Amino acid sequence: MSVIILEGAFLLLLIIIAIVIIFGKDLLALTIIYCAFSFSAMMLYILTGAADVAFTEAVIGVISTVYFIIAIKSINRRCK
Amino acid sequence: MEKKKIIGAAVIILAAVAAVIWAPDILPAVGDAESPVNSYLSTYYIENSLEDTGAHNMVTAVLADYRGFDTLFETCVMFLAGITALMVLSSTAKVDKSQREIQEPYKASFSGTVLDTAFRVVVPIIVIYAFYVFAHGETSLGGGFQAGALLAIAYMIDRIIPNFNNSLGNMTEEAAAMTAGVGVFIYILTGLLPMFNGGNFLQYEKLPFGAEHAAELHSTGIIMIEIGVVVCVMATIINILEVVLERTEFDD
Amino acid sequence: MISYMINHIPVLIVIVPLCGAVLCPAISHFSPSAGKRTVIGALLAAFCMSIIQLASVIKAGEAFHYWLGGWQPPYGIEFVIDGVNGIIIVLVSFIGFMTALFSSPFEEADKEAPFRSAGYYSILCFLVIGLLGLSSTGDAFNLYVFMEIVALSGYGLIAIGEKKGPIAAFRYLLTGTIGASAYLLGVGLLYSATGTLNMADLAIRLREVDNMPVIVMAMACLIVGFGIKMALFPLHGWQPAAHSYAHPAADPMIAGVMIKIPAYAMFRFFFCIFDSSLPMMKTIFTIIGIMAVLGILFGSLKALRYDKFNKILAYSSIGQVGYIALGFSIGNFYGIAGAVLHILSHAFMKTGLFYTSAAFKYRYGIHYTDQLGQVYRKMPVTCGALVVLSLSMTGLPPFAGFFSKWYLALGAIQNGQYLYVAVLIISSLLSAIYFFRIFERLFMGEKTVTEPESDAHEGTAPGLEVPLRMLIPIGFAALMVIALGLGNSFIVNGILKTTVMGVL
Amino acid sequence: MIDIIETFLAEKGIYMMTFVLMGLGILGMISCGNYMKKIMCMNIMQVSIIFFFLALGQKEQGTLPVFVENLLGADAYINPLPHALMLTAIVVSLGTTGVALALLMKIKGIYGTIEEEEITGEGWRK
Amino acid sequence: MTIISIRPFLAVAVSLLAALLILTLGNKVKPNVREGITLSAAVIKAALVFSMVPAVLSGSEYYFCLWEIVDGIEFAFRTDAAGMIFACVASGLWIVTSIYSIGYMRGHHEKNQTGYFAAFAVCLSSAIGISFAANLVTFFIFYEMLTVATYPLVAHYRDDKAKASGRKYLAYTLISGQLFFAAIVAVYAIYGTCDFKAGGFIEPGSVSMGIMLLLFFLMIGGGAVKAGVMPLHGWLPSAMVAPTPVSALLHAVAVVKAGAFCVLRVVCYVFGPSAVSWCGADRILAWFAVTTILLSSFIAMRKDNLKARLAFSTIGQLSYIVLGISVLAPYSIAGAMFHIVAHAFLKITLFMCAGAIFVTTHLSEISTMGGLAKRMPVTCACFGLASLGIAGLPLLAGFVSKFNIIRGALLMGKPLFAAVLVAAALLAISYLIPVVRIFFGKADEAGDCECTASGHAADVCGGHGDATPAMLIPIVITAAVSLILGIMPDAGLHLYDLAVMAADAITGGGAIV
Repeated sequence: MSVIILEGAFLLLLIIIAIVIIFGKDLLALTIIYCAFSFSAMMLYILTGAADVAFTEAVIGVISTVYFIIAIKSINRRCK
Repeated sequence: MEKKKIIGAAVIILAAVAAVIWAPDILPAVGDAESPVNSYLSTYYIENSLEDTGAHNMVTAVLADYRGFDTLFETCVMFLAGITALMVLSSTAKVDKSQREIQEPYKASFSGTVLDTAFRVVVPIIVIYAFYVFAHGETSLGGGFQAGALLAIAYMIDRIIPNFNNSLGNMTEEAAAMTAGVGVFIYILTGLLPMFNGGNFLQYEKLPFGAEHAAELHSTGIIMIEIGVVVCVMATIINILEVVLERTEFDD
Repeated sequence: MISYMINHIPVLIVIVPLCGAVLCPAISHFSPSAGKRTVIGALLAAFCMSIIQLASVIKAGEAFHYWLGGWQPPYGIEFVIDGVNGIIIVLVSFIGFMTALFSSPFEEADKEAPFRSAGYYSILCFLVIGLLGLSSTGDAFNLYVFMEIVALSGYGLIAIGEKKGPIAAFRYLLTGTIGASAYLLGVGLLYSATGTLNMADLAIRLREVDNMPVIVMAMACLIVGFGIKMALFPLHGWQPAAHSYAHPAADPMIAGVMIKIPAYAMFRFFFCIFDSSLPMMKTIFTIIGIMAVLGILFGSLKALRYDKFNKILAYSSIGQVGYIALGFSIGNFYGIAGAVLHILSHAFMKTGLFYTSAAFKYRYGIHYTDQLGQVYRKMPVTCGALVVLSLSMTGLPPFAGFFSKWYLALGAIQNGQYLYVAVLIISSLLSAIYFFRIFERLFMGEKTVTEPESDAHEGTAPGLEVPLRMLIPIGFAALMVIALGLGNSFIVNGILKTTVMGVL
Repeated sequence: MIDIIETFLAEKGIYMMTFVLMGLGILGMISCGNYMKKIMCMNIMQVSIIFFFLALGQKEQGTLPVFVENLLGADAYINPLPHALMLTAIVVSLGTTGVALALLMKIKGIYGTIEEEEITGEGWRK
Repeated sequence: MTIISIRPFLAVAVSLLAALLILTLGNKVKPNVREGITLSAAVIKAALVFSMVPAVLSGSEYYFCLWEIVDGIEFAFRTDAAGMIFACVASGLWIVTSIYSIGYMRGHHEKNQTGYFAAFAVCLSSAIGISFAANLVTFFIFYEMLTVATYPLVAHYRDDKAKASGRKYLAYTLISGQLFFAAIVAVYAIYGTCDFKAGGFIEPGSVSMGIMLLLFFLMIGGGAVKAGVMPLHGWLPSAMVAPTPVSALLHAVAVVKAGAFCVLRVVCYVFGPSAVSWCGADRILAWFAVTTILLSSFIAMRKDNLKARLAFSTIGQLSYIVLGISVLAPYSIAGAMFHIVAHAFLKITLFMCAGAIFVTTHLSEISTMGGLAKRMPVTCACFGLASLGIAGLPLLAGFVSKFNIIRGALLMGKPLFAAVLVAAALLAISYLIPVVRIFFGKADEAGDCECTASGHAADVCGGHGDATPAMLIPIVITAAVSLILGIMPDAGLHLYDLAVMAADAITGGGAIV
């Protein structure tokens, strides 16, 4: 299983997560899914050989997920 | 609003589809070494980034030395994001938790012994790892941003989990903004020093400290700007965290 | 020491205000108004240095290259200063300094929130730095970073504006990010075709690239990126709200200069990098031309409908940016000279008009034109400047607006594009309508202005209508419009000719 | 069979998916009613462009761009330039997200909601 | 040969300086300081202009170039014969009008006079700028300055009627100004120069007939609006709402004359007689002028308001000039130029009389002015004299110019235009002489001034006497000058010689027969 096919798989995963985020309803669930998105993006970067970028993406994914969760505290979870 | 959305969506999908069908045969195949991207500048960077900058990690060499000016303004973007967040929310009132803690000893529902012990174990590791990442910026993976972010995560854990009498020191949002400013100023100083010694802005081999060959000066230069970047990134993330945290109602 | 520093000026112009901006929060912690003074001082220093730089560029006759970090261009980043961006840097630093001076009454350093004015000044200074960097850098990716700084400080300044500021800032943030990402994609495509990021190197290597589709796609992305940043017609969604609800003192800078420098960057890309012999350049220029024409007509027509002062100015900006894009789409020497001259003259015109609007807001809290009745008796200087600037906006002769229109029309006729001349005429007539409507309400309306009972603005000296720190910028804006008008041939022949001819 | 998929992915597949991801990001930003979801979709778009740059910089047998003694030659290592650029782009995207969230909280404070219809519905354009 | 001297620029700059002074000092200073500035500026300007006449008469020209205003074109002034005529008329009459407006403003307790005098000064500086402009760009700069400076004067009373007429004035002048701008750019793009050359710098065959016509009528549009040629004259009657000195300025000195002068410049100095006749534009222009003359005279007859009647008579008289130019004969061009002078003096007298009557007796409708001569003998006498001059009676300035235009028309073999001119003279008599007859007729009961009823202070409106001296003197001066010019057209500043000199320069010396 060469690297390219794994990359394709992860890209497909990213697209699916994006679609879920667009049509999702519950914000808190979407934030968790967004964290998954950031994680799989990090995996993708590792596959393309960009270790530095993957490291940064992981850290910054965590931080932005925490920001989102704090923001949700003051915003009701449900959304149209 | 409905009509606008559908039109917008249609336009974007069409553009994506057109790009998808049309694009591939004009872009270089993924991974081939002869494409202009991999053949022109990258060969120079790969071959003489070690002698020029003395950094094993080529990405840090490009990031901190060849395109150091980019990274300076990237840290400015972080500092600016912190200041903007601060200014935007400075007019909304903070949620004062002071009187609640006085009446009854506050016992956060979610902070059981598991979280406390986890907090006591994890945070020191993160801090040590952050300093390792910072120190090893040149030789192996890592660098200023990652180290700063890790320290910020450590602060974040310490700020959120224990029941609000956080132990790792308490930084107000203004203090965070100022330290971020000082961090960027360190970066600018390392850029200005060579100018007094005959070099251009950010030309590390003209740094005024004595050293026999240039690569050593370059690595000292890289280390100094890494310090600036760490301070700025950490302070900015803490700043945004404080700004947002102070103004949310944690009522559980 | 000084003569040694001369050849470092291109980078010092950006770095000195950067130190000021970065240290402003820290300094203001010790004494509240110290941060403000450092920023104003830094911008003044940048302005003086930019004049020295422009003088030496004209004397030297050819472009300056400043290698950052001492690295040779394609590997490191370099600053390229030639005639065109020399004068634009002078413009940006001059208006930046004046806006900083202008906003000091708005941001009195009150004791209980010392941080508020320090934060404002830091963001304003970052906006000026971003624009200075945007116009002097010679590297494509570095331009993206400066664009991001301009955008972020723009979001900040708009968000601390009036009640609807945050909403306008949020919408601008979304569209601005799409714009920046489109630009990044464009640079990515060019990078994939050539492998370099330095603009001069890009131009050379693009000559040999034979696969056209990637260049066309890159151009499309660049047009979308610059179009959003310039608020060119179809991509201007964010602009009216952003300009009318922004912070009153920072609005002149945002509306006057922030949407002009991406136009210069577009010139830099479409004339200095892509060579004009490419087959599809014709179609690209016609596309930009169509966007410009629609933008001019849309902007002028929409401005007729509103009577909120800032909204009229915002929509007329869409039209005027259309003039600049029209100049570039004409493509010959007079078209480009007209476009660059319009960048300069419209920057002063729009900045001056927003100064007067902020002065009205500062003294009487006026937002709508029909509250302007008989204000000129109490604020003669501001209204005098308003008259001069509005006449220049409608393109009436002794002022700068007319001469840039002259060059645009001349370029259009030499190219045989008579539609453009017709559009220029129609739009100046439309702008005459809404500006003379403002004159009618100002000079002939009945007195609607009530003197503020307690003179809340103690900063105003007894004799003056508005604090002196606000009157100076207003006066300068009006004077510069006249000076630019009468002195435009010096700019066109002396400065622009060598650079633009070299490019065509 | 596998290598057919591989070559398809290499030339067309990866870029196709990147552009689809970008299209989805922009679509999400436009069509999602909730401002929070717009910010998430903005991040998705930025991630897709970052990946586009990194995909450009890939090499078949290249190792990580960290210098190793015995490995010499340019095509042994992956191209470091896009990585440096994308570090900047990621940090910029964090900055933008931070500011967007601060704005979000301010809008919530003023309008009490972050749904676009409720906000723009009351004719804020005037 | 050309004399390089700064005098032409000084003449323009003097009143700009005065305008600035008036605006800055404004109402912080007593009124007569303000009037003092205006008067001194007027006198200095007139002195400067008149000092240049002898040199121009001897064939040399003053040339002064400030700097390069646009890439390739200079901001330059050249005092040729035609420009000198218009400049003398404008600066001479400015002195008269400013004395008159001081009296009028005092008598009528006008408010915001600072704006009035400042705008007045800017108007005059742009009028002189128009006359001395050496190329189309400088000409257009001052032309648009005139438009903008006249707007506050037209909308002086700031009530709804004034706003409406101001809007109408702007609509006409700005639109035609922009079309004029487009034509100038086109001419510069095609011919590479836009300096005025006696006889025109456009050769007949250089551009196709259609484009030449288009360019010609775009340029003429700019001039025709201000000169009130029929389809574009709408703004002139509605500008009557302004105070009378402004109408005097508008209809006699600056604005309409600038329009006529612009037609002269375009026809004779840009296109030149040969090019104009080649593309047949002169016949079209002539027919426009003829319709304007006849129609405006008929309308003037039915107008009861004195100022409205004078306005329509101005529209008619100006089309004399346009007709004279479009005949393209040396005599008719000289006659047209001299008619600029004649009509200026005659019409300004009529307007000043109308203003004096209005201030003294608050009457504006002709039917109510029965037997006015008994009360205001001097004003009515001057009014009679001037109206005879307008009708073209010999021994008055009007006759000299009309005679030349008719002689030119006959020489060029266009008898029809000569007939039109004669008919127009009769029509002029038919709408002006009845007014004089009413003045000297019997006084019906409404003749006395109700101002005593409305409690005016007796001294202000002179009780039953004539108008105040500040208004009477200018009226008598202009009436006298028009009489002198009628008898000896070359009196004083040899304006007639200037006209003939200019006409010869345009038509290349030999009379086109």
